[in-house]
Amino acid sequence: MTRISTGGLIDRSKTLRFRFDGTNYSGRPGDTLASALLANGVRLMGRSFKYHRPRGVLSAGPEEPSALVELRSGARREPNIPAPVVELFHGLEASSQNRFPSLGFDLMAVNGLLAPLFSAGFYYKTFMWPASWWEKLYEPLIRHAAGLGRAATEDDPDSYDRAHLFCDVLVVGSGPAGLAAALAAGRRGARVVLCESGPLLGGRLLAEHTEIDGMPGPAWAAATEAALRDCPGVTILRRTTVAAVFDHGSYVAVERVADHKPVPDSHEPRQRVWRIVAKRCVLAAGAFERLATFGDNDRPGVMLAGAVRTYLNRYAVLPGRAPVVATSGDDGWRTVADCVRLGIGVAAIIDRRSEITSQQRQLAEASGAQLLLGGRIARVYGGTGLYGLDVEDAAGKRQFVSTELLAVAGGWNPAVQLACHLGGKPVWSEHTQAFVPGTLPPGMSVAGAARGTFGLAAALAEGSAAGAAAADGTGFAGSAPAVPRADDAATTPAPIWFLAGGRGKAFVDFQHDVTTADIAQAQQEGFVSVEHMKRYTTHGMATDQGKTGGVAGMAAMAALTGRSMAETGTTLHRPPYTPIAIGALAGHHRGKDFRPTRRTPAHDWAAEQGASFVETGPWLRAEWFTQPGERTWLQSCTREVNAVRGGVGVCDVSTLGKIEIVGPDAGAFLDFLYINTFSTLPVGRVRYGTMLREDGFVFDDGTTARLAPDRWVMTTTTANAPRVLQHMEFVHQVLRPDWRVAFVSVTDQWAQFAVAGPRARSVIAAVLDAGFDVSDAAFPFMAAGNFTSLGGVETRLFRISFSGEQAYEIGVPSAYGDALVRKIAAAGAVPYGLEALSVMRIEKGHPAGGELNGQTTAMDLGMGRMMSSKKDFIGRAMAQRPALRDPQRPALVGLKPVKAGDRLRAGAHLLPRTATHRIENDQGWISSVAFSPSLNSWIGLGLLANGPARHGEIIRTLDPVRGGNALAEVVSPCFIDPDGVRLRG
Amino acid sequence: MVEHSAFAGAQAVTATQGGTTVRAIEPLSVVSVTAWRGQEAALADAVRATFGLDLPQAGRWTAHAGLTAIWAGPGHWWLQRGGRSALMQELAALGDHAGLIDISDARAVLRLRGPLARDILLGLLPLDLHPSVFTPGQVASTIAAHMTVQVRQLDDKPTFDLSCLRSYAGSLWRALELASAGPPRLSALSA
Amino acid sequence: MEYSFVSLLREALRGHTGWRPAWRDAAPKPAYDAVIVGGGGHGLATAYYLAKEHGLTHIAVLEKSFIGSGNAGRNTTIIRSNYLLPGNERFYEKSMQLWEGLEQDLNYNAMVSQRGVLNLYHSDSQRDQYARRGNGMRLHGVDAELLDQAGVRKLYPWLDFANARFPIKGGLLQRRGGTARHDAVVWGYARAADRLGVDIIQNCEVTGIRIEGGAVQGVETTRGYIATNKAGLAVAGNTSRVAALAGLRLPIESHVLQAFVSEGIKPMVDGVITYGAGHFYISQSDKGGLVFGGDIDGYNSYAQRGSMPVVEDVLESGMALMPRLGRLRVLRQWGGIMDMSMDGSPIIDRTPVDGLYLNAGWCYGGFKATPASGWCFAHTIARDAPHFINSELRLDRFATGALLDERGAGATPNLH
Amino acid sequence: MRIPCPHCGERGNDEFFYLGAAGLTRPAADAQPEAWHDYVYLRDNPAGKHSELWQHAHGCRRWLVVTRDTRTHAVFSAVDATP
Ligand SMILES: Cc1cc2nc3c(=O)[nH]c(=O)nc-3n(C[C@H](O)[C@H](O)[C@H](O)COP(=O)(O)OP(=O)(O)OC[C@H]3O[C@@H](n4cnc5c(N)ncnc54)[C@H](O)[C@@H]3O)c2cc1C
Ligand SMILES: NC(=O)c1ccc[n+]([C@@H]2O[C@H](COP(=O)([O-])OP(=O)(O)OC[C@H]3O[C@@H](n4cnc5c(N)ncnc54)[C@H](O)[C@@H]3O)[C@@H](O)[C@H]2O)c1
Ligand SMILES: Cc1cc2nc3c(=O)[nH]c(=O)nc-3n(C[C@H](O)[C@H](O)[C@H](O)COP(=O)(O)O)c2cc1C
Ligand SMILES: [Zn+2]
Repeated sequence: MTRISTGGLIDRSKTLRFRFDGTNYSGRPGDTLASALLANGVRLMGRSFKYHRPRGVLSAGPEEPSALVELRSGARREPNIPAPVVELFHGLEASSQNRFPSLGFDLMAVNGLLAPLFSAGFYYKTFMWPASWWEKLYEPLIRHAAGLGRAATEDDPDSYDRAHLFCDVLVVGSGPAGLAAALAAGRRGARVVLCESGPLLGGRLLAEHTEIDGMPGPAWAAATEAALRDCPGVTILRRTTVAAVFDHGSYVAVERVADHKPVPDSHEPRQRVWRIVAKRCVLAAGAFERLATFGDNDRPGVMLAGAVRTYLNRYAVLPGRAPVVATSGDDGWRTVADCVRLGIGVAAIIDRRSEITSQQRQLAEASGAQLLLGGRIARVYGGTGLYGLDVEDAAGKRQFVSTELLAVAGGWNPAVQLACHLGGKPVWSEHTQAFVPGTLPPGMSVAGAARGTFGLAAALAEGSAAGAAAADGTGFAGSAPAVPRADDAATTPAPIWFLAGGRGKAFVDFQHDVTTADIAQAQQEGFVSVEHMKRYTTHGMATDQGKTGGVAGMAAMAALTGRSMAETGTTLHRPPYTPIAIGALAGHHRGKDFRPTRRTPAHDWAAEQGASFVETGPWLRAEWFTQPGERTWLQSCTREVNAVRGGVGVCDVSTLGKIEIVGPDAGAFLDFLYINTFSTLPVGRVRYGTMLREDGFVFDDGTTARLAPDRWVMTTTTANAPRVLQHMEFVHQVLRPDWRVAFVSVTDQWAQFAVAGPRARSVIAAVLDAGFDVSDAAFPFMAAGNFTSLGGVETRLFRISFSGEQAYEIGVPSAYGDALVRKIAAAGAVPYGLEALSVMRIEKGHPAGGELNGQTTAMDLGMGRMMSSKKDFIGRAMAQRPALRDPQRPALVGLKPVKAGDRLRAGAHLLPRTATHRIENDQGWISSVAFSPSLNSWIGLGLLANGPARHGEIIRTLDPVRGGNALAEVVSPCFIDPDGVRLRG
Repeated sequence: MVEHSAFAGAQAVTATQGGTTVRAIEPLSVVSVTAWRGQEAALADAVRATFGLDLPQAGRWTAHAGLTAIWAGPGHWWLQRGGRSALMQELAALGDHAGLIDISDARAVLRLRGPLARDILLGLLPLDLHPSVFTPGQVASTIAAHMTVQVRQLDDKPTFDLSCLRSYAGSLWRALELASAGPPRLSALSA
Repeated sequence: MEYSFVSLLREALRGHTGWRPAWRDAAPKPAYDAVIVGGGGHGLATAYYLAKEHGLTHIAVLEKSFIGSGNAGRNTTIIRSNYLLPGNERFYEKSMQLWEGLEQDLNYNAMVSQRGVLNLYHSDSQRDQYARRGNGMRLHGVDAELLDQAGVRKLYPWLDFANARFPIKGGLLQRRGGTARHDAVVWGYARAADRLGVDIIQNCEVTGIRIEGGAVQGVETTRGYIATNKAGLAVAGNTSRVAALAGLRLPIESHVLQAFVSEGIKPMVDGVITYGAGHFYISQSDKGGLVFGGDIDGYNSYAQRGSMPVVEDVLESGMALMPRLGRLRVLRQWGGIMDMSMDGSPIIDRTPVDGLYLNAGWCYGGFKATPASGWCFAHTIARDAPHFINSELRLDRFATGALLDERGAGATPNLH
Repeated sequence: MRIPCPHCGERGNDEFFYLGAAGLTRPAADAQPEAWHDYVYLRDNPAGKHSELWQHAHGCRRWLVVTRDTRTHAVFSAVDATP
């Protein structure tokens, strides 16, 4: 637990100060939080999930299951962050989690005493009596105890970026295999993206004492990086983890742009998600050393032997005095060698084999260690920090060894995760004693340790070959790449180390506290499939997803069932490779930027008039225009309705869908789309139409005008505009491709305004350029035509009315919309909004959103007679189904409260007046309501069983969710001017 | 002024880092031209004969004497001129072979120009705009920030025209603002 | 062995050596009175209720993989009975009532947790639709509350009320709604069915359905032929494939639905919340992970994995609703194959083949249905006729037009 | 997923809108109700090769027939839906 005086990839010229659990420490640039803590003598870093066992750091990478901290504070607090991946920065703050009151003294550790009760699946078997206690008592307790860290309780203040990259070859990982692959592909001219999780390129080269092409590993990595930078097609992304593989060469990578800083620079995103599309991918993600299973294998001070080398070589930290190295193969001897080279005395070496090489014997001698061949760890001492071991030699002779560090080399698991995201199962390799990638995603190849190739020279060769082949596959051929030279003795593969016996719990999942006993119990209870075992014990389900302990659990199950590892198999690997911040995946799309906003050409004008805007789909629409003295929306709305009905008003209807249709077959096309006939409509006229879906229900409605023999303009509802266009494209391209008809959306082309009220004509006349005749005779109800306004600007005029008043819709190209609406208002029209529009359409009984809900038929809406029997049209056949023609179906009616002043509510249900309030008596519902100033009453439209035959009946409107219960009279849905005198006036 | 910008509220021209600029291109005259089935060749001939312009192939645009033709789909082009002009009348004769619809005001266009243009677009468009793949003369329509966005490369500076439905103009502006907010993503590609 | 604190204590004291398999790993017999195809929640519940309520004990559940390997083992565990249409509402409420006594009935803690399901609304028209739904629930005697913005704020003050693109205006709350532990439901039903003599046969895929004279004779499986005169299909996402073995084409498409779980954290989200202006819903599991999801991917698939756009869509929606989620991390993401019916509602019915019964069309909402689905399907199989409770979940409704289209989306599964 | 639009090139599936099975023939106006039921509601829904309609909604707006394996998502072909 000291900083080694020389070496390491840290900058000794600078000091970084940081805090852990309130104590000040210092470290060096190049350190991680874990290495800095170790260098400061801190071994206890966290508590486990269930038993609150004291935990230190096991690994030196993202596979870390134990040393999880809450990083930063306040709005930037991040729970469960593995200390070995946190780059140290000045002012870093971190604290341990899941402990009370403190890390050293955790009262919750009492759970450890109750451990026998907390066996696998204990909660499924109990907490059932009395039933009501589950939510009141048991579950709150369980919930409180569960979880590890705490989420921030404020909104995330940082921003996240999302960006796209395309390449020929994506290389995942920058160890020797990845560097060689990138270089081989880059030198051939391919576009290469190299992603490396860490801040430095080199992978294990940064952690091991190696030599390539005569250079120390880190120097070779730096030289290769420089060479890659000389290849014009190569992009290097550091601090970037490839997190997920999707279909067809789509990858997701997360770049930690600013996580190594206290806070991001101004405008800098904290992280960036890259969506990478790659023709080929070389997976060179390396391998994870696996934990060995023995009693108390989780004590702070027990570490992976490879991680110990990382701390020694990369961070110049000795994680504990007088190390003991335990190994199941040759690999642990590297740790011994590093200790010897650095002058660190080794207390003992345990090799599970009885035979070792002569070099290893020499090493053992040089290290000064006791050598125990065929030995095992019998007992681990130290709760919050290891202080000694009982070791046993092959003969069973046991002795105590004083040590602070147990470095365990139990073999490596290739990082196969990304190879499995498309469902490929890893396969057991007897040769490597590990699961290696099986069926690969199309376009992917694997090199180096990720493929189970653990030798350095072999990794380099494999990487070069894979990079060259990937480049070849994307059209960049070349001669065989020069393979860098490295001498490393081939190491024998190490089997999974399952040390039976010993005292204490043997963990196979550190974070979730799953032990071999839990696995055994799962097996006893029939949860023998690894997927069942995982789900029952939660093995491999923590943030590390079993990177170090997964295979150990499988091995335990294999041993219990007598099945081979191949038969036992592994559980499925799923994205992400390591956890990804939710904010990063969301990118900029949060808050107001969640979705884009559509504004009409009259938006600014409306805002000036005091509009209150409402979101309707992507649009913002003016709901009403508050005038001085108005305190409620109803006041504004009522004034606006009165202004229209008593004078003239203007409403922005630009959001309605507009589709311009041209061509000789346009009439036939419209006949096919609508239930009624359009081909017979004369030029200069407009007609209301209804469309069905092919299943016979109403899809949309609106008016369509014929502006010239072969030119039409259709309007749709705002909500359905995109879907109607899509439907028309389907009908044309798939069903009627021979028809000569062309159409595009002109919703955005035209700013359109409804001008309504008894004085509408005079306003229109004032707005149009001089010389046009818009008298009723020249331009009657349902006329349409081309005019000009604003001094020669092309203008479309339609005499249509949603409000029931004399009314027009007038449209100009959008750039002129602002000018036009100002002119209309100047001519005396009072602005009215969506609410007033809605009041007036309800007064007229026109169906809209509440009625066009996809569940109603044309007959339901009183439009049954519009359905032409003379032609085929979309939806005709299916509309004939018996249930759609049932006269008992709810159909459109008007509703008026019996008691003046009673308020109707949309969503209330309709029941016979005296019926009990039960669903059997439910006969319909209210679909829209409004306060009608003209009738001085709330009114509603509703759908009532057999409604049209029940005008005059008093029914009950029931709204229990708002406490409403009123009587209403069933009336015609048209409340005002049923003969249409006004609109024709 | 009678005409109103689609980008009302946003600055018309703004400089981003590294001498890269964005500005609105308006007004424009644009007509959507859709050939009747089987009339694509006749339409192309008519365009060539009348305007000396070759209708572009898929994914490309062409221009001649101030008239630009942008591919918008098979048998479908947008013919475009800068400024307001009576383009519908000018093209009327094409009506024998195609359906013509005026969309001059239906779209909003931003021109992004300068050394960081590609780097900024990495943050917006799911398209490969690498110079070996996307070059002046090309056009593509895609989804960006939940909008349909068409991108057209004009030259090697590089200059790109981005267009969206006019009602989305403010959101396209905002999306570009966000895409260019931070430091460059990759210096290599933007060079 | 009866599960209880006492039995747990006893086992704890003797080192957990006395546990027995939760269910027998049965081998197929040559013939059964009834065979249920599909060892998900629905199939196992069906077998349980056939045995418990109808006295049929010579029953097998055939599962091609391990039980719970399908959607039962991969769903986001929401249970609720807040449906609009009476044909659905009475069915889902039956399910809710069975959930409420499930643990005691099964002697297995399925962790049914009635933490409340809140559906947010963001516009007046959405509010009115929810009111219509809530009122219908109340007419059924089911709890429903319509909250205004202040009411939502009281429950979840930290949702984005300040800066939202689509402001929250209120919500429809069903307090009896909540979650249940997905795997425990499967295992609980399996164990309870097993205790009534049901054979649960894993790694046994049905590969053929033998029909003679229009009536079922038995099923071919990867573990041999099994004779039976009653076969019930409860194979969720695989419905079309298995039904095709009997020559049936169905109004069903198979689509992927993805789900996500975050790292475990201390309690943060108390109940279930669904966002009404985007595709997102969330709850927190007893283990501490935030479990969330969104819309289906929207194309036919049997691949049990999704594609990127929906991942982004879900997480954007999550951030729009809960900006404090930003620094929490997604731990795992997966997919399941949904049997999307053409009107978005399920089918529990006989089929044109005598002795062949269908339980399908669960879309993304069949977990909550598990108890009632099993209960009604058992009735339909045992009596050869639907119960009143599933009487509208008919197969012929697409022909007659008596659809149960809650959303009014029409015959387009990806819009339901 | 990436879908190779025959007009625009390969694009992410978020540019496309999915409708469902391709190759269904709309019955004649006077066809029997069974034919309509079949057309509107019944689907093969195969696990394997599936021809399906996608619209390149954010691109060329053409309806395409894409043939894809529903188990692996491998795309075999994508052609314009207009014959
Ligand atoms: C991500 C996701 C989230 C969801 N969230 C919710 C939610 O919050 N609330 C909710 O109510 N619902 C939810 N659902 C839906 C719910 O999970 C399903 O509707 C429900 O589980 C389906 O019924 P089941 O449990 O019987 O299906 P499954 O568990 O899928 O059972 C079907 C079984 O049949 C087996 N099988 C298939 N073919 C054969 C064969 N030929 N032979 C033998 N066996 C076969 C399968 O292996 C499978 O085990 C969600 C689904 C998913 C995927
Ligand atoms: N002796 C042994 O048993 C043994 C075992 C394993 C490894 N090794 C040694 O390790 C080296 C193997 O080389 P290698 O290149 O295959 O692996 P490596 O471990 O050197 O490099 C893998 C690199 O990939 C990065 N990475 C992993 N997943 C990533 C992701 N999803 N996104 C971005 N980056 C990711 C890692 O950060 C790491 O830098 C050799 O030197 C070999 O000798 C030896
Ligand atoms: C409610 C719920 C909670 C889950 N919580 C976790 C979890 O905490 N950790 C984890 O690794 N997986 C979790 N999962 C996901 C499962 O590991 C698994 O991915 C899922 O059940 C689908 O199975 P598959 O990935 O094997 O196909 C959870 C799943 C569900 C349904
Ligand atoms: Zn296209």
